[in-house]
Amino acid sequence: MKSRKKTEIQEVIQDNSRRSFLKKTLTGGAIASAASLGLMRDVFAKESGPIVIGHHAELTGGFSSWGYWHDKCAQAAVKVINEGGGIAGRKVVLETEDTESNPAIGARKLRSLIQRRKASFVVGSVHSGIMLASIPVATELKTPYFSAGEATEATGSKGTRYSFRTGTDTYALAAAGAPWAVENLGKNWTMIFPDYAWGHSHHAEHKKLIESMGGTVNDPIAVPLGTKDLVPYLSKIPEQTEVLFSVFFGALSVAFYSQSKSMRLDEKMKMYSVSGTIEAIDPRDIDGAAEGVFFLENFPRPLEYKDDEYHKRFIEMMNIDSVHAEEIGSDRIMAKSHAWQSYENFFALKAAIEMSGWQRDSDTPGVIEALEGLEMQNSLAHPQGSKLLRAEDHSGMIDCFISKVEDSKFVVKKRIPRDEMIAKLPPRYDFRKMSL
Amino acid sequence: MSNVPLLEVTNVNKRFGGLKALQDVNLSLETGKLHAIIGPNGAGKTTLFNVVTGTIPVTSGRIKFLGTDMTNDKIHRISRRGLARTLQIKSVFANMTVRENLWIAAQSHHGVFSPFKSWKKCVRSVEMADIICEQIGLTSLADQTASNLSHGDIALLEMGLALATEPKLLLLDEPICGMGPAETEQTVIKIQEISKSTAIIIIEHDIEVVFKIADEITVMANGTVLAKGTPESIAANSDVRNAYLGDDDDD
Amino acid sequence: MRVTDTYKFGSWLLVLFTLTAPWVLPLLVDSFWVDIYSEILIWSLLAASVNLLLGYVGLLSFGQALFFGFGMYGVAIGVVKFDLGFWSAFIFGISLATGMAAIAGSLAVRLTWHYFAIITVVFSLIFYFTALSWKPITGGDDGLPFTIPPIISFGDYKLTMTNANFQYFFIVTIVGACYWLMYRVINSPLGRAFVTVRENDARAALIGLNVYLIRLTAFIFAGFIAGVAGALFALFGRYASASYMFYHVSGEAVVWAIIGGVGTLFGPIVGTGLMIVLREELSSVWDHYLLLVGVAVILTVIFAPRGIGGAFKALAEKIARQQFSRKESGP
Amino acid sequence: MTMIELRDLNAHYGKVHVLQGVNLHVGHGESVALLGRNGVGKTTTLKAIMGLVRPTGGSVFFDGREISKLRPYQIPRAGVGYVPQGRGIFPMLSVEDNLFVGLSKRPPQDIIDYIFDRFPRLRERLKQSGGTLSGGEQQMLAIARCLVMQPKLIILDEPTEGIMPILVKEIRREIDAVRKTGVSILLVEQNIKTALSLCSRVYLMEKGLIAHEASSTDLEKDSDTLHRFLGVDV
Amino acid sequence: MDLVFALALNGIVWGLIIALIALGLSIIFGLLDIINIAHGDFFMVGTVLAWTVLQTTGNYWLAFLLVPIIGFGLGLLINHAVIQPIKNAAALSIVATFGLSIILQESVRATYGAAPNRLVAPIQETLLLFGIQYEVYRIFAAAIAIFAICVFFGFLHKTKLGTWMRAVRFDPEIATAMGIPAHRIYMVTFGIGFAMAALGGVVAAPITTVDFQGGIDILPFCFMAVIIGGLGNLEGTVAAAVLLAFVEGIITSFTDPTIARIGSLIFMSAVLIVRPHGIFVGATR
Repeated sequence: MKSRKKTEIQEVIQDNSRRSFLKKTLTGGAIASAASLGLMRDVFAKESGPIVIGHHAELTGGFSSWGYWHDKCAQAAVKVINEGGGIAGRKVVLETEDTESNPAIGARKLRSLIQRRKASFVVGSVHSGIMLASIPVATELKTPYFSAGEATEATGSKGTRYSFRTGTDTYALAAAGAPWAVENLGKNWTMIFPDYAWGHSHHAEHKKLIESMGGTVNDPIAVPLGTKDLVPYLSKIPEQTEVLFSVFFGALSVAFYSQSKSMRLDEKMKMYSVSGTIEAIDPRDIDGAAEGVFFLENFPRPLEYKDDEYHKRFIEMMNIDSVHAEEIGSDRIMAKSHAWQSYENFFALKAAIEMSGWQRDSDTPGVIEALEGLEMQNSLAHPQGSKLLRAEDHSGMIDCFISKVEDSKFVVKKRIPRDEMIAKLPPRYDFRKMSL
Repeated sequence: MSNVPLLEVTNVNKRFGGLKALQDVNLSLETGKLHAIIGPNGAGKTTLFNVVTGTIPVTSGRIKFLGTDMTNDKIHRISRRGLARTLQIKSVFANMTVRENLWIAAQSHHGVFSPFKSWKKCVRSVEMADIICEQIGLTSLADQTASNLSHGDIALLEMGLALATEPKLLLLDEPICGMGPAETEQTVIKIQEISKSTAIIIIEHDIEVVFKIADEITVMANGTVLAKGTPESIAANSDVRNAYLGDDDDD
Repeated sequence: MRVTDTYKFGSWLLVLFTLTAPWVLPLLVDSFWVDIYSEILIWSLLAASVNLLLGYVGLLSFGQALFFGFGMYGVAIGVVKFDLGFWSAFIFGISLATGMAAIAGSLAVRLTWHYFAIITVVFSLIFYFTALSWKPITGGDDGLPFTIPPIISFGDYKLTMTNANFQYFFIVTIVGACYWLMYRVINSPLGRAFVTVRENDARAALIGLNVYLIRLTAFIFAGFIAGVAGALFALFGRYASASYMFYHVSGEAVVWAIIGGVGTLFGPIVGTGLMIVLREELSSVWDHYLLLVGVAVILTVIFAPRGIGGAFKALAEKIARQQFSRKESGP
Repeated sequence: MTMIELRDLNAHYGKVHVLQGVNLHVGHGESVALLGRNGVGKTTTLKAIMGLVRPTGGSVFFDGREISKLRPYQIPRAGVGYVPQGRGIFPMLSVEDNLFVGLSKRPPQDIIDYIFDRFPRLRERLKQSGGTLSGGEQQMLAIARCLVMQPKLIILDEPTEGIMPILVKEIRREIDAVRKTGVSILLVEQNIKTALSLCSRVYLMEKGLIAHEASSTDLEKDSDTLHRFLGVDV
Repeated sequence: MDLVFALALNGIVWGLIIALIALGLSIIFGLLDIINIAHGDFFMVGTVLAWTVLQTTGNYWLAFLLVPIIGFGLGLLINHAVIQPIKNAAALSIVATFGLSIILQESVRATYGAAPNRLVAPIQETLLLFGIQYEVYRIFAAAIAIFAICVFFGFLHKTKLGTWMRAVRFDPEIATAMGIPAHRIYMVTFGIGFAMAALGGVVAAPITTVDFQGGIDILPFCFMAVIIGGLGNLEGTVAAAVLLAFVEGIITSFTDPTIARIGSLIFMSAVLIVRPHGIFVGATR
C-alpha cells in the first residue's frame, strides 16, 4: 500500500515537471492557450509584484486565544521584513484566513488562501487537526506549508515534502522532557489528554520513551473535546500514579488544573505537562491551580532565562511584560512557546526565497530545497534562538526548557540544548526521497 | 356469490380506555342494497366505519368483507380490496388540483412505484379521473386547486376520491352534512345513481333523506345495534323513536 | 411570459451559467469562485434531500447530515483503509449512505411531526458521537484526510480531480444527474404519491396508498441524494470529518431549503447559493455575519414560509392568472 | 334593549365562508335556541361570539357594547358565560380549580353557597380531578363554572349531547333554573324537545345564515319547517 | 466500587441541573407546541450572564437572583419577536428556533468574546466522598436545582397563574373562553422556560465552562430527558433527567463516557419508536 502511494506521488510529480518544462519552452504558446486574460494577469503579477504569503490562523473558535498571538507575530514579521526592503527586493503582502479552529473549515480556508488570495507560501495553523487536514491540500496545490501544531504526524507519517515545522513536535518534546521527568519526578505515569491527534500523539511518543527507561505507563485517559465536567475522568486516575502528565488547552486546561487541585490530586502526585497546557493562561488568574506544576517549554516566559538583545526586542514588538508575558494594556498572556513560529517562519521563507532566486510559483521547488537543512542563527529574525530545519524530516531542532511554576512565575529548572536534541532524536523519515 | 354477505361484522367490540364505543356489534349486509346507519351522536356509527376501514383496530370480534377476513388489516390493504369511504370532516388533498386528486385515487390501486414514468402517461388513471370528474359534476373545476373549492364541491370531490378507487362497497359518512337544500337534492340523486352499480352504506342524520333512499336501515345507540330492517319497520319501532328521536315523554 | 416559459428560461440560464462557469467566473470575480460554485452545487444536493422530505412528503428531517456524513466517510474510509479506487470509493460512500437511510428510515418514518424531526436528530447524533470516538476508523476529531485516487488511468496517463476544470465538470455531471433523477421521480406516479401523503396521510391510506412504504422510499431516496452530496464533498475537500455529521449541518441544510423554497425543484440551489455567497462575501467584511443569517431565517419563516422559490412561483402564477383573466375578459 | 345582538356576522375557515352574515339577538332574560343540521355553522356562531373565531365581518354587541372588538379573554369577563360543546372540563385540574378557573380571586361566599346548593355533588368531589367525573357531572361542573362568574348571558353548546337520558332531565332542569334567575340564554341543541321546552324563541340556521325565526310554540306546530331545516319529525 | 458511587453521585448532581433546564424545554413544548432548538443557548446565556454579574459586582450569589430575572425578560422579548409570529406554523418552529440559536450564539460571541472562561466556584471547600475529594459547591448546586424545581411545581399547582398555565396547556381555546388571557400565559411560560434554563446556567457555570458554544452539548441531553420522560410530561422530564445522568454516571465508571452517551441516545430512539409518549406515561395526564 505504502509503495503504491509513493509511486503515485512520483507520477503526479513527473506529470508536473513535464508541464513546467512545457511552460518554460513554449511560454508564449502556453499562455495563449490558457485563453484567459485573468490567468495571464496573475502570471505577470507574480513575477514582479509583491510576494503573497498566507497565514492560516485560529482567529476564532477554541484556539482563538492562541490565534491572536500568531496573528500578531505574523504582522510583526511582515512589518519587519518590509521595513528592511522586503524579500529579494519585493514587498511582502500578508493574507490571513481564519480557520475558526475547525479542521473542516481550515482545509477550505487553505484553498482560499492559495487559490483566491494567491498565496505562494503559507505559514500555518497551530491546531493539529487543521494542520493534518491541510497538508494534503497544500501538497496538492504545491505550496510550502509551515505548521505549528505539535502532532508528530505532520513531520512523520502524514508529512510531505511541502510541509515544514520549525517548532517542536510531540516526538521532540518527549525526547526533551521525558528523561529528566522520569529521573526527577517519578516512574509511574498516568496520562490524561483530549481525544484528538495532539493528545494521542503525545501519549504515544511519551509511552515509548518512558517504558524504554524502565518506567510504567498506566492506561491513558482520553477526554472527549466537548467535555464540560472533568470529575468522571479525574476520579479514574489510579492511586499509584507518581507523575500525572496532562495535555490540554484553553478552558479545558483551566478546568483540569482547578479541578485536580480541588480534588487534591497535586498532593498525591507530581504534575507534569507541556507548554500547550498553560499557553495564553496566567497562573495568577487561576488561584494557584498551576502552582508547582512542571512544564516543558519552547521559549521561557520571563526574559531572564534567555536574556539577550533579540529576545528583548521581540518582547517590545509584542508589547508584553518581561516576566508574565502579559500584553500591556490588556490581560492577554502571550502564547509564547508556539506563536514565535508565526514570526520566525517568515524569516525562514525570506532566507530560502532569496537563496533560491525564486521568481514565480514554478520556482517553488528551489525554495523547498533551500529550506531543507536551513540553519538559522539567534538574531532579530530568530529571537527564540539558533535552530536547524532538518533536511530529512523538515522538523526544527531547537532549545527546550523545563520550568516550574513557583509563586505564579515560571522558573526554568533545566535547559535542553538543541545539540542534545539532535543527538537524541534521529530522523525517522526522509521526505527528500519524494521528488518535487 | 349471492349467498356470501358483502360485509359481515361479528361480535365487534371497541373500547377507548373505559369507554365502550362499540359493544358486541353484529351486522350482516347483503350486496346490491343501499344501507343506512342512523342513530344519535355518540352512538358509534363513525367508530364502526373506522374499524371496518382499518383506521382503528378492533378490541375484539371479526370483520369479513366478501367472505374474506380483514379484521385489523392495514388501511391501504382494505382499500385495495374494494372498500372505500368518505370522512365526516371532509378531507381532500388541498394543494392538488381536482384532477390530480382523482388521478392519484385511481392510480393508487394500480401501483405508484414507478419512479421514472411521467404520471401524465398513466393513461388509465388519467381517463378514470376524467370520468369521475364528469360523474360528480366537477369537470369545469378540474384544474382548480382543491383548496379553492366551495364546501359543497369539496364534499363532492370527497365522494369522487372514493369512487375513483372503483370500490365494491362505498361507505359514506354524512355526505350531505352542511349542504343547502338544492345541493342536498343533487347529491342525493347522485348517491342513488351510484347505488345502482355499487353497494353503499351511508351514515346520515337527515332522517328524511335516509327514509327516502335506503333499502335497509340499521339503528345504532350507545355502541350497540338497536334495530335493523326496512324503512317501514324502523319507522314503526318504538324503541327507535325513544332512543333517537328524543325522550318523548319527559316533563 | 407564461409561468412555464419563465421556468424554462430560468432553467436554461442556470444550465448555461453552470456549463461556462469555469471561464465566466474568473473573468467576473476570480477563479476561486469556481470552487465556491462547485461547493454550492454539492451542498444544494443536501438541501435538496431536505426538500424531498419536507417539500414533497411533508417530513421535516433534522438529520440529513447523517447520510451526508456516511457518504463522506464511505469515500474517505474506502480510500484510506480499503485502498479503493476513485469509482469504487465513490460508489461505496453512496451505498453506505443509502443503506443507512434504509435502516434509519424503516424506524424513523413510523413517526411523523415533531417526533420524526427529533428521531432524525437523535440518529445523526448517535453516529456523530460514534464517529468521534471510533478513532482508528474515522480519525475522531481530526477527521480523515486522504489523497485523491485518479479517476481514470491508462498506464502513465492519469486523470485526477487535481485538475481544476475536470473536478468542476465531474461535480456538475454528478449533481446534474441527481437533479435529473429528482425531476423524473417528482413527476412520476411515485412523486404524486409523495405529495398526496404530504397533503393528507390519513386520506392517502384510505384511497389505498401504502403510506409507510411511500415515506420510506422518499426517505431512502433523500438519503441517497444526501449521500451523493457527502461523497462528492469528500472528494472535493479530500477530507472527511465527524463535524459534518453534527445536527448544525442538518439545520443549515434545512435553512437553505426553506429560504430557497421547499416543494420546488430548484429552490434548494437558490437557497444554498444565496446563503453560501452571503457567507463568502460577508464573513470577510463582518465577523458576525451569522447574526444576519439567523435574522434571515426567522424572517423567512415568519413572512415567507414558502421561501424565495415559493414566492417566485406564487408571483409568476399570479401574473399568469391576471393575464389569463384579462384575456378571458377581452373582446 | 337587547342582551346580545349579532349584526351581519361573517367568518371564514381558510377560504371556506362559514358564516355568511348572521343576524340574531337575545333579549334581557330571554332564552333563545339556535337550531340547524350538523355543519351549518351553529358552533362557529357561538365561537365567533366568544372571539375564538375571528369574525371577518360584522359585529357583536353585548349589553350595548361592541364585544367583537375585545380580546377573546375579555369577553367572558364582560359577562358572557360559555359552556362549550363536549363540556370543556380540564381533566387534570381538581373540581375546585375547574370551578374557579376563570376568576382571579375566589368569588363572594354567597355565590359559592348558591352554587353548592344547586350542585351538591360538586361540593362532595371538590378535591377530585375533573377527569374522574361522569359526563353528567362534568356538564354540571361546566354550568357551575359559568355561573360563578355571574354572567348576564349564558351560551350553551349542545349541553345534553352524549349524556345519559336520566341526567339529561336533570341538566334540563338546571338550565331552566338558571333561566328563571333572569340570566339570558343562547342555546344550541340537537335535541329539539329540549330546545323547544327551554326556549321561547328559535332561530333556524342553514349554510351559514339564519334562515328562519319563530316562537317555540309556533314552531312546534310547524312540522313543515322543522322538516325542511332539521329533517326531523316530531 | 467507590468510583461507581462517586460517579453515580456526580451523575445525580448533573441530572438535577439538567432536569431544571429540561423542565424549561418541556413547559415550552407542552404549552406552545414548539421544539426549542435554542434552549441550550438559553442555558449558555445564563452562564454568560452569571459570569458578567461576577465580573461587574464581584458577587456570585447575586447572579442566582439577577440572572433568572434577566432571563425571564429575555424570554418575554423573544416570545414577542419570534415565537408569537410563528405560532400558527408550529412545523417551522424548529427552523425558527434554529435561527434564534444562531443569533444568540453570535450575539454572545460578538459581545462576550469567543474565548471560553472558567468561573471559580463561590464555595471552595471539598468533602472526602467515596474516595475522592468532592466539591461542596456541587452538592450546593444540586440543592439549588431541587429547590428551584420544587418552587416551580409549587407555583404550577398552588397558584392561580400555575392553574391557568395547566388549563391553557390542556385547551387554549376553552381556557380563553373562561376568561384566561392565553396569550399572556404563553408569554409568561416562555419567560419562565428561559429563566429556568438561565438559572441552570448560573448553577452550572462554576462546574463547567462559560463559552458561546456551551449550549450545544447540553441540548441533546435536555431533549433526551424530555423525550424519555414523555413530551410535555413535566414530572417525567425531571425523573428522566436524574435517572439518565445517574445511569450514565455509573456506566462512565467502567467505560468510555462517549459510549454511555451513545447508549442513552439509542435508548432514547427506542423510547421514541416504541413509546412515543415517554416511559412514565400515565403518571400525569
